[in-house]
Amino acid sequence: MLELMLALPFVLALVLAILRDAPARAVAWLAGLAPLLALAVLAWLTPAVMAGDIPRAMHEWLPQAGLAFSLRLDGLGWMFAAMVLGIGALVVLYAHYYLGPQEKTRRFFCFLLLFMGAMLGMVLSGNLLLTVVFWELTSISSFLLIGFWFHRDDAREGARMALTITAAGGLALLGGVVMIGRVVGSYELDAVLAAGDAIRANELYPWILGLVLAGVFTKSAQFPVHFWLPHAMAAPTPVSAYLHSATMVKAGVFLLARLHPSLAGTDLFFYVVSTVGALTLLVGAWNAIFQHDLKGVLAYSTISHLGLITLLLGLSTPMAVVAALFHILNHATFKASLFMAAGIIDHETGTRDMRRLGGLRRIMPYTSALAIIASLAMAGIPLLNGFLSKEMFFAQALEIEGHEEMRWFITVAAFLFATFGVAYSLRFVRDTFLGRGPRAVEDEVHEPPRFMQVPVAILVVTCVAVGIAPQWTIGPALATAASGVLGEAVPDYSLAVWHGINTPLLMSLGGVVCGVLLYLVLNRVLDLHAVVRQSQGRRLFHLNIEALFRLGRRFTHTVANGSMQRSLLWLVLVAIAAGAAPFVAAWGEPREPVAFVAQPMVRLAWVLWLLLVCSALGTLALYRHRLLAVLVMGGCGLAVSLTFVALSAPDLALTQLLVELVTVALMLLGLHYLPKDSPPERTRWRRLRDGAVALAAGAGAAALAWTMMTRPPTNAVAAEITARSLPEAWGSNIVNVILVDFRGFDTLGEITVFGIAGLVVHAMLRHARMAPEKVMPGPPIKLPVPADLAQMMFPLTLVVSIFLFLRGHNAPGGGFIAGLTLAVPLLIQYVIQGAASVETRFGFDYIRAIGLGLLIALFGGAASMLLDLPFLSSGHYDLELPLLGTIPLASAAVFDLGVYLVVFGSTMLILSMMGTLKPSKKMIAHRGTIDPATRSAITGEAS
Amino acid sequence: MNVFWELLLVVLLLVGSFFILMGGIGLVKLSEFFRRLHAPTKASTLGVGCVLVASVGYHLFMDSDPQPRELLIVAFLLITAPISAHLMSKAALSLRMDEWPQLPGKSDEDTHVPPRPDGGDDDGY
Amino acid sequence: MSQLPILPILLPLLGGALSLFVEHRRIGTVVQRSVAWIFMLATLLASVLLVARADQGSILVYLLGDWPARIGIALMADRLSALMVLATSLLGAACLLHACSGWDRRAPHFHALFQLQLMGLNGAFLTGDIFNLFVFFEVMLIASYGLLLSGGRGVRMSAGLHYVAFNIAASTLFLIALGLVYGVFGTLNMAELAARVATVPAGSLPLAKATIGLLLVVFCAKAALLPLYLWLPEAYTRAPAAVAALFAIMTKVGIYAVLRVSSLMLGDDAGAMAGYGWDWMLPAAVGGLALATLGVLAASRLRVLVAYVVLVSATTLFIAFGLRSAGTIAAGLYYLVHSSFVAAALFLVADLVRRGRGDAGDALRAFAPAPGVRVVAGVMFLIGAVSVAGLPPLSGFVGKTLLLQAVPEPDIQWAWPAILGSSMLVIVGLTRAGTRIFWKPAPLRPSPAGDGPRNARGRLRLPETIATMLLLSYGVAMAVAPGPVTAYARATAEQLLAPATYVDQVRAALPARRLP
Amino acid sequence: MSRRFLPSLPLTLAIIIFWLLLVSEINAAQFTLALALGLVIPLYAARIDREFARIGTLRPLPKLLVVLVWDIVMSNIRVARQVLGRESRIHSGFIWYPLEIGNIHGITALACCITLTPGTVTAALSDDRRYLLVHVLDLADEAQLVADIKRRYERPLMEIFP
Amino acid sequence: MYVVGTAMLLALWRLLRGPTVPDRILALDTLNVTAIAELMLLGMHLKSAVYFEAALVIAMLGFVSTVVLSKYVIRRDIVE
Amino acid sequence: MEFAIASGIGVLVFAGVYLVLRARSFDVILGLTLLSYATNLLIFSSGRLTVGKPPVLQPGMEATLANHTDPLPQALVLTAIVISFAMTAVSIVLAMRSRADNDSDHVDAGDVRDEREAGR
Ligand code: NA
Ligand code: NA
Repeated sequence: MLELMLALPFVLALVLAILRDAPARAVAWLAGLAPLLALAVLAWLTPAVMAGDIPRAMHEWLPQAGLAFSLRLDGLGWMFAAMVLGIGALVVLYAHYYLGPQEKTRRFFCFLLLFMGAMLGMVLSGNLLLTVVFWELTSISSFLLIGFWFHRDDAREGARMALTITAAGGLALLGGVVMIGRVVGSYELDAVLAAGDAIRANELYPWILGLVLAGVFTKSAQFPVHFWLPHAMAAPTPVSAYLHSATMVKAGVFLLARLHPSLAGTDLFFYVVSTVGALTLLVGAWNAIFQHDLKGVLAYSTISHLGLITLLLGLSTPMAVVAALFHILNHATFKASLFMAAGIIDHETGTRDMRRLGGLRRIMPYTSALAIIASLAMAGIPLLNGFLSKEMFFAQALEIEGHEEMRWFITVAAFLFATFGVAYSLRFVRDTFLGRGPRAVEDEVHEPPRFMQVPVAILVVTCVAVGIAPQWTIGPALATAASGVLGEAVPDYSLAVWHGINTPLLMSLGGVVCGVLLYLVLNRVLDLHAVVRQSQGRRLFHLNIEALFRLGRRFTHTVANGSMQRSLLWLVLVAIAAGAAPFVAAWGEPREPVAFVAQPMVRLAWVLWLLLVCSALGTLALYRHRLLAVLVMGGCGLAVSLTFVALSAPDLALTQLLVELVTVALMLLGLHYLPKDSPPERTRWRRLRDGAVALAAGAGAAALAWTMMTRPPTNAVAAEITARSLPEAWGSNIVNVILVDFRGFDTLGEITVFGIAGLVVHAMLRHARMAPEKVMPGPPIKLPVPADLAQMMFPLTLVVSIFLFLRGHNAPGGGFIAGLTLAVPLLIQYVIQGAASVETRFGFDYIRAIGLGLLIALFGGAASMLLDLPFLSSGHYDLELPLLGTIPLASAAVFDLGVYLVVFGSTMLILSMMGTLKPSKKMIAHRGTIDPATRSAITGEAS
Repeated sequence: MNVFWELLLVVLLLVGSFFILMGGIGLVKLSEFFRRLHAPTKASTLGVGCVLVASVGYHLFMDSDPQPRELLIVAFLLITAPISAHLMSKAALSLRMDEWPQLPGKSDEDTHVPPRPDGGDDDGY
Repeated sequence: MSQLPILPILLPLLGGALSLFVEHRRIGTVVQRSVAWIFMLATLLASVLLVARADQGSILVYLLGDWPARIGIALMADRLSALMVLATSLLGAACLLHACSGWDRRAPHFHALFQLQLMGLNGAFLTGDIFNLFVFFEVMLIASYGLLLSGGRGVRMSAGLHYVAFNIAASTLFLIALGLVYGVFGTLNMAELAARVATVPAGSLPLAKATIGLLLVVFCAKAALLPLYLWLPEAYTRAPAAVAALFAIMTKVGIYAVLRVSSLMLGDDAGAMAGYGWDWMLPAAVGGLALATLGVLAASRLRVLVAYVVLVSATTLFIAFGLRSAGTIAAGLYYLVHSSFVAAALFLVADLVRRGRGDAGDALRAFAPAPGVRVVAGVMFLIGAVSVAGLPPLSGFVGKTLLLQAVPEPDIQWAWPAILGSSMLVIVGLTRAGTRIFWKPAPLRPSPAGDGPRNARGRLRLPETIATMLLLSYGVAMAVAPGPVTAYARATAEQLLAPATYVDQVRAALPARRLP
Repeated sequence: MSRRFLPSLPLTLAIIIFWLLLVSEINAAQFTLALALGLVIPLYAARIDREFARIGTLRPLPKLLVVLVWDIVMSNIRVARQVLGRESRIHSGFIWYPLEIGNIHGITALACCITLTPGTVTAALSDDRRYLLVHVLDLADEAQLVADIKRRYERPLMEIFP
Repeated sequence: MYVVGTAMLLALWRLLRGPTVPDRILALDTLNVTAIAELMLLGMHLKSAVYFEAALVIAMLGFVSTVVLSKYVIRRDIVE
Repeated sequence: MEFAIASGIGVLVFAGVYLVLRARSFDVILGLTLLSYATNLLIFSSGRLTVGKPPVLQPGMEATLANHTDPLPQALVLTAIVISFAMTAVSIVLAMRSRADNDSDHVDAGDVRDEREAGR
C-alpha cells in the first residue's frame, strides 16, 4: 500500500509528461488525482497508524550500501503525508485557475507531482539513505518549480540559489547520514532511532550533528542561510504556497523531528539548535516588517516560524516537541492560505507590491476576509490556530531548566517574535486590504473564479476550527504524530483554548499590544514604505558565487591555458622527479658494490659515439634552420643504426636505417608547407630554463641507463626464447621469430598502428587546402638521367625486397624491413619522376593494401584457432615438391606477409598523400615565390 | 697460394682504405663544393669497391660465408653514386654558388658555368 | 581452448579491416554501417560473455601463440578486464549510433578508425603483458588521433597537435620505462613482474622504484592526473561529439593501468615496493580534483565543462583507488563505469545544444537552443547533470555514497571534504550552465552580427537522441538495479587485492600443445 | 606477344642472376623461384619504365668495362695526388659536353661513366638532351677531354644503345 | 678499420661545418658510403655474414636521403 | 662501452627535451625524433651490450645466450621504432595542417586564434 501511495504522484507525473496534447482541464484532473488517490490510501491506513501500528514496506535496492527501498508510516510520517497530500490537492486545484491558458500547465503539474512524490517519499522513507535520496529530489524538483518562469532573470537566479544552498545541505546531510550508518551499522530508521545512545556517545557525534544540522538548516532556511527563501518567491504562487509554506521548508524540521530521538538530548544539540532557531525567528520576523512584496512578507514570516519550530525542537522537552509538531501543522494551514491569497491578489491586480495596493477589502471582500483571518492566525490571535501553538511555545520558553541564560534569551525572543509577528501581520492586512484603493494597477479588479478561492477557504476554515476546538479537530492527529517522535514518552498535554490567565497568555497579550504599537511607531517614524532593505545574504551569496567563478576562471586560465609547451614541460619535470626521487631518497644509504665488467670500448666505437653525440648536438645547434637540422639528424640516425649493427642487432639496424630514410623524406615533404626556420626565442630566461630542464632530463636518462646496464642481467626469458626458437618456431633469426611468433601479437598491434597512421594521414590530407610556404618559380624539373637509373634499380630492389621478406625468418629481414625496402625505391620514383607520372603508371590502392594486409595477418594468426589452438600459434609444414625439393612453409610467413603489405601500403599512402597535395592558387599568391637569387647557400633558404 | 691470396686481400684492403681516407681528406680539405664533390663520390666508390672485393675474397677463404653476394653491393653503389652526384650538383647549381662571394680559395673558373656552345638557353640545369 | 578473451580484440580488427574495403563511395553507407554494426554487436556479445565467464571467479588466461606466458604474450581476462571491455563496448555502441546520424560520412575512414579504436581499448584492457599494453595504448591513441582529426579543420588541428605531441612524449616515456622494466626485472609479463618486484635486491631498489615510478607517471599522464591534465580539456572539447564521448573511456585506460600495475606490483605482497607511489598520487589527486572542479566553474562552453567533469571523475577515481581498500576500489569501479557513460552522454548533449543554437555554439552565454532541441536536450542534460553531480537518485549518487561509506576512518577528514566539496561546486557549475543554456530566452531580435538563432539547425536526428538516451539509460539502469554492478565491483576489488591468485593463474596456465 | 609477356629480356636475366647471387645457393627450387621472379617482376616494372632499353649489340661492352675500370683506377690515383697536393695547382671548371648519342639510356650510361671516373662529374643534362654539363676537377685541356670521352665511352655506348 | 673510421670523422666534420647545404648533403652521402665499407670490415673482423643485409640496404637505398635532400634544395617540393 | 651508450642516451635526451620544449611544431617533432633514438638505445641496452653475437642462429653454434645476444629487447625496439615512425608521420602531417589552418606553426596557435576571435 505504501508503495502504491508513493508511486501515485510519480506515475501520474510520467503520464503527464507523456501526454502531449491533453486539454488543461484533463491535465489538472490527472494532477489532482495523485493526491486524492494517495489521500484515500492514507485514509485507509489511518486507523492502523492511529492504533500505534507502523505499516511498512521493504524492497532491496543496494544492500551493499545499506540502501534499501524501505517505507514506514509512523505517526510523524502520517502527519506529514497528510499535510503533503492534503495541501497538495488544494494547490493543484488552485494552480489550475492560477496558471493562464498560455502557460505550460502540463509541465508545471508534472514538476509539481514530481515534487509531491519526492516529499512523500521523504516522509515515508524508513531508510536514512533513502531519505537523502528523496531529500535531494525535493531540491531538484523545487529547483525546476522555482525556475518555472525561466525567462525571468529573478526566477533563474532564485532557482539556482535555492538549489545551490539546499543541495549543499543535502551533501552535508549525506555525509552525516553515512556517518550515522558507520556508527549504527545500518541505515534503517528503526535501528537508527533505537541507537540514539550509541550515536550520542560516539566520538563522531559532533560531526554527525553538524552535518545533519547543516542539511536541516539549509532546507528550512535557518539563519544565516535563510536568504534563499525570499528569492525563491520568484516561483509561481502555487509553488510558494506548497513548497515554501507547507512542505519543502518543512522537510528540514521534519528531519530534525525524525532524528530527534537519535540526536537530541545533549547540550550541544540544545544550544546549537535552539540558538539558531531563536536567531532565525528574530531575523525573519524583523525583516518581514520591512518587506513591500506580499510574498516577501510571507517568506520572511515563514523563516521566522521555521525558526520557531526549530527552536522548539531544540528545546527537546517532550512538550516542546509536541508544540513544534502542532506549529508545523498550524503554520502550514495559515501560511498556505496566505500565499494563495497573495497569489489571487497578484493574479487580479497584477502586482504584489504593498505600496501600490490597498483597499482591496472593498473590491474583493471575500478573499480579503479569508486573508485577514489567516493573517490573524499568523499573528497568533486567540481563537485561531496560531495562537495555540504560540502559547505552548511561550510556556516551553518559560520552563527551560538548567540553562538560565537560555531561558532568558529565549523568553525574550519569544516575546519579540510575538511582537514582530503582530506588527508584520498588521502591516500586511492594513496595506493590502484597508486604506485607500490600489494605485497604478490595471482596472477591473474583481474576485477571482470561485474555485480559486475554495482552497483558501478550506484552509482558513481549518485554522478557525483548530483554533476554536483544537482537541476535537487536531487532537488525534497531533497525538499520533507526537507518538511517532516521542514514542512512549508523549507527555500529557491539553489542547484547550483556555488555560486560565497565566504568564503565556499575558505574554501573548503583551505581544499583541506591543506589536500594534511597534507597527504604528515604525509607520510614523520611519515611513515603512520608504525603507528599502537589501538582502545582505543574497549580496553575500552573489559575491561569493561570483568570486568562486572568478577564482575558477583565473586559476584555470593561469594553470590550464591549453598551452602545449606547458603540458610538455610538466611531463618532463614530473618524469625527472619520478626518476630521481628514489635515488635521492636512498642517497645516504650504503650501497653494495656491484660486480660489473664493462664491455671494452674499442676506438672505433668512439668514432660512432662522436658521430652520435656530435650530430645530436649539431641538430640542437642548428634547429632553427630546419633543413640543416634534418640533414644533421640524418647523421644521428645513421649513428644509431651503426650502433645497432656494432652491438649485434642487424635487424634493428636495417629497420632504423629504412625508417630514417622515410622520416627524412617525410620531414622534407612537411617542411615544404612549414616556415623555413624557427623565429628566435623570446627570452633568454626561457632558453636557460629549458636548457636546465633538458640537462637534468639528459643526465637523469644517462644515469638510469648506466645504473641499469651495470646491474647483472636477468635474462632467463631470453635464454628460453633463444633455445626454443629453432626447434619450436622453426626460425633462426630469433628477432624475427619473436616478432612473428613469440610476440607476434605485438606485431599485430604495431602494424595496426602503422596502418592507422596511413589512414590518419590520408584522412587529414584528402580534402586539405594547403599552400606551400614558398614556391620555386618555373615548371617542375626533369631529371632524365637519375630517372633512368632509378628505373633500372626498381626491379632489382623489388627482388631484394622479396629476398629480405622470404629470408627474414632465418636471417635479418622480415616483413617490415621488406615492406620498407619496397616502399623506399618507389618513393625515389615519386621524387625523381614526379607523383603524377608514377601514379598514372603504377595505380595502386594503398588503402585496400592496408586492409588486405591486416586481413592476411589476421587470418594467418587465426588459422590456428580452427584447430582449437590460440591465436598466432604457428604451424610448420614441409612441402615436398617433386622437382624442387623441400620447401619449408611456416604459418608465421602468412602473418609476415600481412605485415609486409600493411607496411608497404601505409608508407606509400603517407608519402603519396603528402607528395600529391594540390595547393590552391589563391594561397600560393598569398605566400609568394622564391627569388633564386636571394637564396643562401648556407641554409638553402631564401634570405 | 694462400699467402698470395692473403697478400692480395691485404693489398686490396689497404688500397680501399687508402682511397676512402682520400675521400674523407678531400672532403675536408678542398675549398669549394664542386671540388669536394669529386673526392668522396669516386674515391669512396673505388675504395669501397676494393674493400668489398676483399670481403668477398675473405669470406671465400675464411669459409664463413663463401658467397659473392657483396658484389651486389658494388652493383648498387655503381648505380646510385651517379644519381647522388648528379642531384647534388644540381642542388649546388640551383643555389648559384658562383654568386656567393665568401668561399675561400674560390676562383672564377671553378664555379663559372660557361654559356652553351650553341648559345642555347638552359635555365633548368 | 576457449577463444573468448581474444574475440574483443580480433573482432574489431576484422571489422576495421573490412571497413576499409567497403568504404568506397559507390558501396554506400548502408553497407558500411552494416559492417560496423555487425562487428560492434559481435564485440558487445563477446564482452558480455566475457563478463559472464570472468564473474565465475577464475581468471581466464589466453596464451597467444601457445607459448607459456613468461616468454610469449598472455591475455588475462579477470573481472576488471572484462568489466572494462564491457563498458567500452556499451559505450562504443552508443557512440557508433550517434556517429551514424551523419558524422560517419563526413569523416574519412571513420568506421575503420572507430573499430580499431575499440580494438586498442579492448587490447589494453585484456593484455597481461606490459609491452603489449604499450602497443595497444598506441593503437588506441593513433586511432583516437584519427577520430579526432578526421574531417576536422581549424582550431581542432592545433588542439590535435597538442594532444598528439603530448601523447607521443608520454609514449616515449613509457618506452623508457619499459626498457628499464626489462633491464631491471628481465620480464614483461605483468604477473611475472609482480613476482619479481617482490624479490628485487636491495641494491636495485632505487632503480626498480624509478622504473615503476616512471610507469606510473605515464599512466597518470594518460589518466590526466595533476599536473599532467593540461592536455585534456582542449582535446576533448575539440573532438567531434561521438568521438569525445568515446574518449570518456580513454582517461579510464590510464586509470585502469594505474590500478592494474599498483595492485599487482605495489600490493601488500610487494615487499619493499609495497604502496610505492601512492604517497604522491593521493595529494595529486586531491589537487587535481580541486583544479578540475575550478575548471568546471570556469568553463565558458558546455564542452569544456564536460571535459572538466571527466577530469573530476578521473581524479575522484584516483582518490578511490588510492585509498586501497576493497570498499573504495569497488566504489571506484562502479563510479568509473558510471562516469564514463554519463560524461559521454553529456558530450552528446553538448553537441545537440551546439547544433541547436547555431552560431552561438555551446558557449555558456546567450540563450536557449531552438525549441525543438531545447526540451529533449534539456531533459537529457538534467538527467546527465544529476548523475554526474552525484545527486540522487541516479548512478552518481550511488557511486558517491559507496565511496563515502568505504573511505577508511583516518582518511575521512580529507577525503570527505574533497569529494563532497567538489560535488557541491560541480552542482554550482552545472546549475549555472543549465540555467544559462536551457533557460535563457533568445533575444527577440537577432543582432546583425549573426549570433542569433537564425543559423540554428534545430532539428533532432533520431540516432543522436537515441544514442544519448542509451548512454543515460545505462546510468539509470546502474542506479535502478545497482546490485549486480556493485556486487561485481566488490568481487573485482577483492580479486585485485589478492594478486597472488593472478600470478598463480598465469603460471599455471599451460600451453595446449607445447611443453610448458 | 613477347613484348607483352617478356618486356625486357635483359631485365629478366638480371633479375635471375641477382636472385641467385642473393640467395647464394643454386638448386632447382631457387632457380624456379628466380625464373618466376624474372618473369613476373618485369611485368610490374614495365609500368614504371618509360622507355625500355633496346640493346643494339653487346659486343663493345667488355672492352668498355675494362676501359672504365682502368680509367677509374688511374684517375683515382690522379685525384688522390691532387687531393694531397697543393690545391692552388688545381684548375677546375665546367664544360658543356656536346652529345651525339640520343638514346636516353645511352646518355645515362655515359653520364655514369663520366661521374664514376674520378676527376669528372656530370652536373646536368640540358633540357634538349644535347649537352651534358660536366665539372672537371683539373681542367687542363677542354677539347682533349671531350675527345677522350667521345672516343672511350660515347662511341661504344652508341653501339650498345642505338 | 681505423682508417675508415677516420674518414667517417672527416665526413662528420664536414657535416657539422658545412658551410653550404650541398656540402652537408655530400658529407651525409659520404658517411653512408664509408659506413658500408666499415660494415664489411666489421664483417671480416668478426667473421660474420650478418652485416651483409645492412650494407646492402645502405648501398641500395642510402642515396635516398641524398636525393630527397637535393631535390628539396632544388625545388623545395620534393615530389612534384 | 656502457658509458658511451649511457652518455649517448643522455645527450640525445638533452637535445630532444630541449627541442620538445620549443614553441614551433617542427622543432617539437625534431625533438621527439631525437628522443625516440634515445628510447630505442635505452630499450636496446636493457638486454646489455654484446659485440658480434647477433641473435641469428647458425648451424653448429649452440642456441644459448653465450653465443647470442639477448634478442628480446631487439624485437621490442623494432616495434618501438615502427610505432614512433607512425607517430612521427602523423605529427608531421598534423603540423602541416595546423600551420595551414591556423596560419601559424606555433604549437599553441589555436589559442592565439581563439583569443583573437574573442577579442573581436
Ligand atoms: Na614485436
Ligand atoms: Na616489426
